[in-house]
Amino acid sequence: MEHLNQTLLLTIALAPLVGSIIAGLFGKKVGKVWSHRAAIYGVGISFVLSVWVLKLVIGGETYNQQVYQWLQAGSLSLEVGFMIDSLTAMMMVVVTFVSLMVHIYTVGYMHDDDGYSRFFSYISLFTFSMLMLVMANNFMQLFFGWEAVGLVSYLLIGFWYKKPTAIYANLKAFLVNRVGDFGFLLGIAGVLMYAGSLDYVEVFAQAPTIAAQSTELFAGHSWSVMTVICILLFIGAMGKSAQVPLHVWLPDSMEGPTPISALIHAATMVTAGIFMVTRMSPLFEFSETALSFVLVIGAITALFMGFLGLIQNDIKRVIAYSTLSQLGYMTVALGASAYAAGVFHLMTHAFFKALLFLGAGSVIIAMHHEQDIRKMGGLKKYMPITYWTALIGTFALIGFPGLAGFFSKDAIIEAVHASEIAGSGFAYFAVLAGVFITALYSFRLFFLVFHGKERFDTDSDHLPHESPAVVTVPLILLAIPSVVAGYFIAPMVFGDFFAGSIVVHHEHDVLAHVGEEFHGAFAFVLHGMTQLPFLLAMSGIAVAYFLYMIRPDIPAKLQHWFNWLYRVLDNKYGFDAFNEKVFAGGSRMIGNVLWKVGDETLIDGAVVNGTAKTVGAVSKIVRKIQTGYLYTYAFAMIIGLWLLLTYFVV
Amino acid sequence: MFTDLPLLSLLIWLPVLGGIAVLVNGDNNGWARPLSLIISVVTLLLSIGLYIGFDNATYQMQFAEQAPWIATFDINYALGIDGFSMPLIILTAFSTVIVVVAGWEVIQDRVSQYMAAFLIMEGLMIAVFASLDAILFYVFFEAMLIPLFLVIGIWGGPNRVYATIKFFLYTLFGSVFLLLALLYLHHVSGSFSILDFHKVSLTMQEQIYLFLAFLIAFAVKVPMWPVHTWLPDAHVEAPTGGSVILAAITLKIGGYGLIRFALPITPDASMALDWLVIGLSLTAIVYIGFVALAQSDLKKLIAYSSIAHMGFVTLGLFIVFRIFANSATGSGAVLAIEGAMVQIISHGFIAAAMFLCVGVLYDRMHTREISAYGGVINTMPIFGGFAVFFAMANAGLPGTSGFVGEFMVILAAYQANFWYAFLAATTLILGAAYTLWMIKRVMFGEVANENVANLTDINRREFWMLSSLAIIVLAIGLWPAPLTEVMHASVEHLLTQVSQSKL
Amino acid sequence: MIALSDFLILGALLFSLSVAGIFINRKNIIILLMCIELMLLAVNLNFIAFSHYSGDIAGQIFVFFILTVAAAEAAIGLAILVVLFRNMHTINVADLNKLKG
Amino acid sequence: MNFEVTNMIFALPEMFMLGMACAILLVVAYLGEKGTNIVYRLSQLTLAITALLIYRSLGESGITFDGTYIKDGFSDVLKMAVMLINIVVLLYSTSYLKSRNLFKGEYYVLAIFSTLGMMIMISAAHFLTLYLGLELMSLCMYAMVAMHRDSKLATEAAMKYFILGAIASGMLLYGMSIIYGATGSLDLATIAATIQAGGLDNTVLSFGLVFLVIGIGFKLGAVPFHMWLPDVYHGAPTAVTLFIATAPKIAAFAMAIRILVDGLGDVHQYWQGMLIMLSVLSMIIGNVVAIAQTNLKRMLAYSTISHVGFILLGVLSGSQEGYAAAMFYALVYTLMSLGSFGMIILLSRQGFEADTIDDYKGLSQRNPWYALMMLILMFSMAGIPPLVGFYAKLTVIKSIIDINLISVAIIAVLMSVIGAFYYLRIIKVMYFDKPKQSEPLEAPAEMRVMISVNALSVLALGLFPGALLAVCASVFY
Repeated sequence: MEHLNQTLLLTIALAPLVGSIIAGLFGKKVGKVWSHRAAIYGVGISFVLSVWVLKLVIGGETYNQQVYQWLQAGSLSLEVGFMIDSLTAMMMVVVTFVSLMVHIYTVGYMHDDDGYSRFFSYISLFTFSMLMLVMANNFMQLFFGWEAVGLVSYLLIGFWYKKPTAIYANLKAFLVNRVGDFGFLLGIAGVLMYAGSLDYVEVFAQAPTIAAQSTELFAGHSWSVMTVICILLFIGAMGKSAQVPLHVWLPDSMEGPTPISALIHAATMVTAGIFMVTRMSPLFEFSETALSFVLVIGAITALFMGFLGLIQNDIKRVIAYSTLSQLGYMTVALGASAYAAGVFHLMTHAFFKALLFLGAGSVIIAMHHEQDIRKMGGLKKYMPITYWTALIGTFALIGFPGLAGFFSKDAIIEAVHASEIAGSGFAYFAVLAGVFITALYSFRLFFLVFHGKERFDTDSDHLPHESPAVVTVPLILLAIPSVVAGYFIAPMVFGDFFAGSIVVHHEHDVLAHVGEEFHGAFAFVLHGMTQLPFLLAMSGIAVAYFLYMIRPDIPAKLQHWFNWLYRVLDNKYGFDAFNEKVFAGGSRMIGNVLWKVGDETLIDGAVVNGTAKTVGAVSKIVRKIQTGYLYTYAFAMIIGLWLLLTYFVV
Repeated sequence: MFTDLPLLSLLIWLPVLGGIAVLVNGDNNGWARPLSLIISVVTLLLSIGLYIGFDNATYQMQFAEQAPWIATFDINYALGIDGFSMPLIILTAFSTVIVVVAGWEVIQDRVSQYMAAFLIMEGLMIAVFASLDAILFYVFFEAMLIPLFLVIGIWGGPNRVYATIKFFLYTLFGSVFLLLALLYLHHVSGSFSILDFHKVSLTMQEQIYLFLAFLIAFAVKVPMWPVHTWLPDAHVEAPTGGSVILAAITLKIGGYGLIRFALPITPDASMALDWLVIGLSLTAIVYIGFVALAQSDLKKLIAYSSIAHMGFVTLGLFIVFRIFANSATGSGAVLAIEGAMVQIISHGFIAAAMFLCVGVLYDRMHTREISAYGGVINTMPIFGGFAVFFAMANAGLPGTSGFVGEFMVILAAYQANFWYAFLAATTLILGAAYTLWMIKRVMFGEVANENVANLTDINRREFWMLSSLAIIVLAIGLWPAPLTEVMHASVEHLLTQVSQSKL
Repeated sequence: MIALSDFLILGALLFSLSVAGIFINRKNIIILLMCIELMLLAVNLNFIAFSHYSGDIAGQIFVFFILTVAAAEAAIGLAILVVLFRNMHTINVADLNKLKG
Repeated sequence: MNFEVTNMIFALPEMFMLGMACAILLVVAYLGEKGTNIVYRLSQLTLAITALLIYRSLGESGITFDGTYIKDGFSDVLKMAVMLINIVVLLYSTSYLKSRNLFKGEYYVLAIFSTLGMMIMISAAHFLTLYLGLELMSLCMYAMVAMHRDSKLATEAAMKYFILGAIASGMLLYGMSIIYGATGSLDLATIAATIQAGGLDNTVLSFGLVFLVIGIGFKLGAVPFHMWLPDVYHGAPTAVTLFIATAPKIAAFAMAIRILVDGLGDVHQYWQGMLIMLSVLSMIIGNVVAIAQTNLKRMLAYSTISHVGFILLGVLSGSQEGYAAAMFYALVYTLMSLGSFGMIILLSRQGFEADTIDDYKGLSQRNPWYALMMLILMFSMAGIPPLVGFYAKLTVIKSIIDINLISVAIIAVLMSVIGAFYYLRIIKVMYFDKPKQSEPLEAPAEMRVMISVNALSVLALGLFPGALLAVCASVFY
């Protein structure tokens, strides 16, 4: 019998919304405690139900129905509806789980913030939006959730609206995302034009016919429609999932409170792009051009954002850049048609990256909101739980065999290795190098924070101490999947778990190719031990240990020797400066010119007031004819007489 | 039940006579405000009657009334509404209530005249939307200018004289061409009924001239680039209520006019010259978007954003021809027209809300300079919430009505031409940029100065005013279907009209 | 035998003479009044000539009326002139320029 | 020749008025200054009774006095209008005259005689009657302008008016003589018949026509025969300006119709061109120059010129509908200018003419009601609906669009936009500026009431123009 039904799904989606409304609109009345209870219960409910949904889906059930018709225009019907399949279910569980953890964690992290209930309202709202996004069964609703999570991210980055940096960052984040949405919306428009519908199923059904057509955006250059659409859609993904060059907003987004860095800017929202592309695999599969585009963009992000992680000193920014680079990995996977691997990495990453961020948050609490890792060190003995969980997270991140990250990342690397589409060579190099870099900056961070001697005043009466249970429990709960999640690789990547939702054409099916050597998780681990990535990761750790534990003086020297390189990295390749100057400054300049010259000088000055002035002047002149002298008047009459006689006497 | 009493006449004359009553009653006793409120609310309730009694199935004019008015030229007092005019009438009635409430405490000088002006204006505007006789339409179309002229001129800002005269002559200049066009149409059709105009067949040359006349008349009202420059001045000088009506209704009459006259009467010319309108609309969206970015005056900024948003209306109306050319299925065209209509309605609410927000600030600080503000949300959290919400709506965020129209038009525009959609979609970036940058500078940050520090949050009146708008904006955003359903039949009819040549 | 045209030409001449006189003369208002009389005479001449040659008496009757009216007109004109002189102590046309523009 | 009493009845109103005029003259002669009130009442009575007589005889029509005199619907309506307007004119002017010790019997005598002249013009079916009526009207008006003996401006205005007027009537006569020569008749009906019969020398006809058009143009005040108008309006005492600016326009319009339509209707194609020139020039010059004016009376003078341009539009269309439109316009125009000049009188007082635009600053604060009345009048003059001025413009423009003179129509509407500017300026000073003085209005009650009635009728006619339009239409078709 059918267990998946509308009520169930609506409950999942709306429970957080209810919590959000209670906490947000009535936060003052119900008070702090009830605000966070409302929010947590809301998310809790949807987590539990999501797990059940996942179970049902594994049991083979799927669901795809409309909730209500949003709009109808002619034959076109835009609806709000849910589509539940393995991909959705997986995302739902990840989202609600991480979100729940973050909710609980927040109780501790934000407990003495004025905006306590507001914060809960926001994150619950976010959960709702994210669920709407992943559960959508059509592009319209997808875009809905897409923008909604953007909104919440905007609100949360600017949560401390007094901080100039924060409100700068949230504006930046929103605008950069809007650039992505710009492409995304055009992509959707394209889909509608060529598929005549926005419903996933109908659109995917028409994919072959769409792929058959071609269009001329520029006269004379005929492009495959599918390529255009997919690239446009992917631009949207670039915005949300912070791919170069639209990545600039993510590091700044760290201005927001740490819990949301964990939830939104690491675990869930930023992966929306990955999810979307995976969801669109039936379309992307038809366009190799688009795929290589994805692949290359992902590779660039994976490698170059990693570099930036090396020189950051803000604990959160380091993790932020690692997030960027990891997102790059996922994107690479998508480009290589290894969607399953990408999504798998998405899931594992969600766990360990949330874990790392929350750990970082725990550290930040302990350091009294000091975020500079140069002022930390030796925290191991002060906060053991945080230490161990962080260690797990870090190992997972660098892909230490046996931990979640290893499986997912290794699958990706193998897949890229196997891929043959344009750019896969570069991508392979990028992801390999990325492994080393990741290990290096991760352990640099780890050592600087937890090991070595304390670089803060130890004789002050309030030494750092372990965080309360509300903080540490989520850490532990997140640590568990960071370890075990990887063992789902068998069904999720090489199995047919995603068979219903991901389409891979045979000629790109790299995972199948990789899967041939896959003989169970343990074999995979052992095999991994002997592989290049493992060695790279280890050497990364070693280098980090050498540089930051044994010879802490060398990094300074290096920085001195490679000053130019350091500056390039420190300026983040100059993206920010460029955007600030060219786009922000440029458009303001254009605006001023159009306004002052176009509107005020030309249209108003010359035409509008010009006409008025002219008429006035003419009038001043013409009235002179009325000289006041009788003979002029008489003369005027004579002129009139003469005119009439000459013109009209036939 | 509603069809048997002359609802439209009631909607027109109740506010007008009520306004006169308020005027006569004067300021001495305290009745001016409550009386006006009662009248406007009753009118609103009556207008709801239109929605209830409205038959979605037909494009025919409903609630029709007909009475001879000027027998000599057989000009009739002919009223009737279809899917296009009905929502606009309700919008008008609603906005007037808001305006009355908005002026409650703010207006202290010549209250009765102020309220009367708006009530009379309400009647006239409803009449514009309800008229089915060309001359009747024109009479109300013009008469509307008088109260608006006075409102801006009397209760306006320092530079109001320039603004009012500019506004009046600008619009008059536009509308005289409309008059010529109408008279010419009578010359060829022998009737002043707009519906007969729809039927009369015209040569291409005639159509071109008529179309241009219509375009001048309504482009000024919309306003389209480059005849938009009266709007920022008018808005900046107008009192809050004036801005609200100006943005919420007056501009809409331009779009409505194009729907009612230009498209059905001169379809071939519209098709031949659609490039012109599309070009101007896209210019409005992009050019004005940039201009708005450069504004330092709150009202000017919102005024410019209004122009940009109205660009979507004209764009949506005139891309239908290209869509027909590209795809056989008309659903794109329907999307375009209905998108334009939704944009008209939604902008009515959002722009009104934005101007009310500015009004709220202006009443407290008496400046519209963005630089004079900063960190307002610290002292006015509730207001800040509303402001951010409406800003998001203005930036076209899904879930708000601002999204729906733009979304539909952009989707449709792609079917006309990729680059139309491309340029139109820039509003996602530009719109967000100028709106949110403004919000950032005004709302967020540390408290800028002691004036801001002394701000008091909105009172109950303002709260209900804004929240009612917020609810509507949200409702339309989450479920626009009820709004679009009423226009399906009319849109289909319009599309059949524009798709068959009159040559 | 004098042709009708001769009279007409004479009338036209007189008429143009008077017109010329009106706007060439910049001195004395009296002259203006005389010019007007002259103009009326030209008209009368026309009427008489026409009525004579068409054998229709009405024209000549009209002339009587014109003469009487002319007299009344002259009377009013002179009266105004007197008032004018009383106010301005001049009857110079060039001085009548307070009202202009 | 047979001379029946019956058809003298047609001229009963005129005869009654003539008798009363003589009676009033005697009263003035015997009672002098102290009899002025009686004179005033008598003149009002005369006008009223005449109006009544006209009303009684409505519908009857015929020709009398050997075809020199016609009574038809056209004449009845216009005469009726003249009577009513002049009743109001006398009412307005009295308060003005009283406050400036110009309150003398002469004014009323002249007014009545002038009115008689107008009636004769309106009913003229013959060049002779037309000429006599014209002169009777004009001579009285010359005298009225000069009535304020001590005012330099007034006398200057009178002199200019007289000289130019004389020239104009001279030209008119010259034209009549030519037409007489061409058609061999002075009787309009006969002239029409002869022309219809054809075989006439068009050159001669059009030559004469030119002079007639000049005569008409002068009386109406069409460019370039308008020069007298601003100076006279400006110089004359406001009471007299009021008189000159209203009823005589109706008479002049009647003259135009009588000559051009009744007499020379068949050579319509000749005079149409001339009128187009006159009307376009009038609309342009009138509206443009009015903008630069600071004196309200002068500004209204120029606005009159522009309105004349519009009236001519109706006439030149050469269609029944056009004539009706022109007639409607003429009536509406007189109503509006009646109100406007009345307003000037209302606001003026001893030693304060209230004739510069600045005098209206902040009127809405000083006296909201009269500001509103002025607003109605100004918007109506500007042709903004729902005021009657709009329908006047609407109908004339419609009539020329129906004869496909689109270009002229475009000029007309553009000019009306320019025109709107200076009317708006009045409203602007009344409503948006701060008041300069705060003296209370010192006009008598009946005056205040009448002004309100006057302005409100402009509004009422705007809301329901049907009846008046129907009347105008009925006299032509």
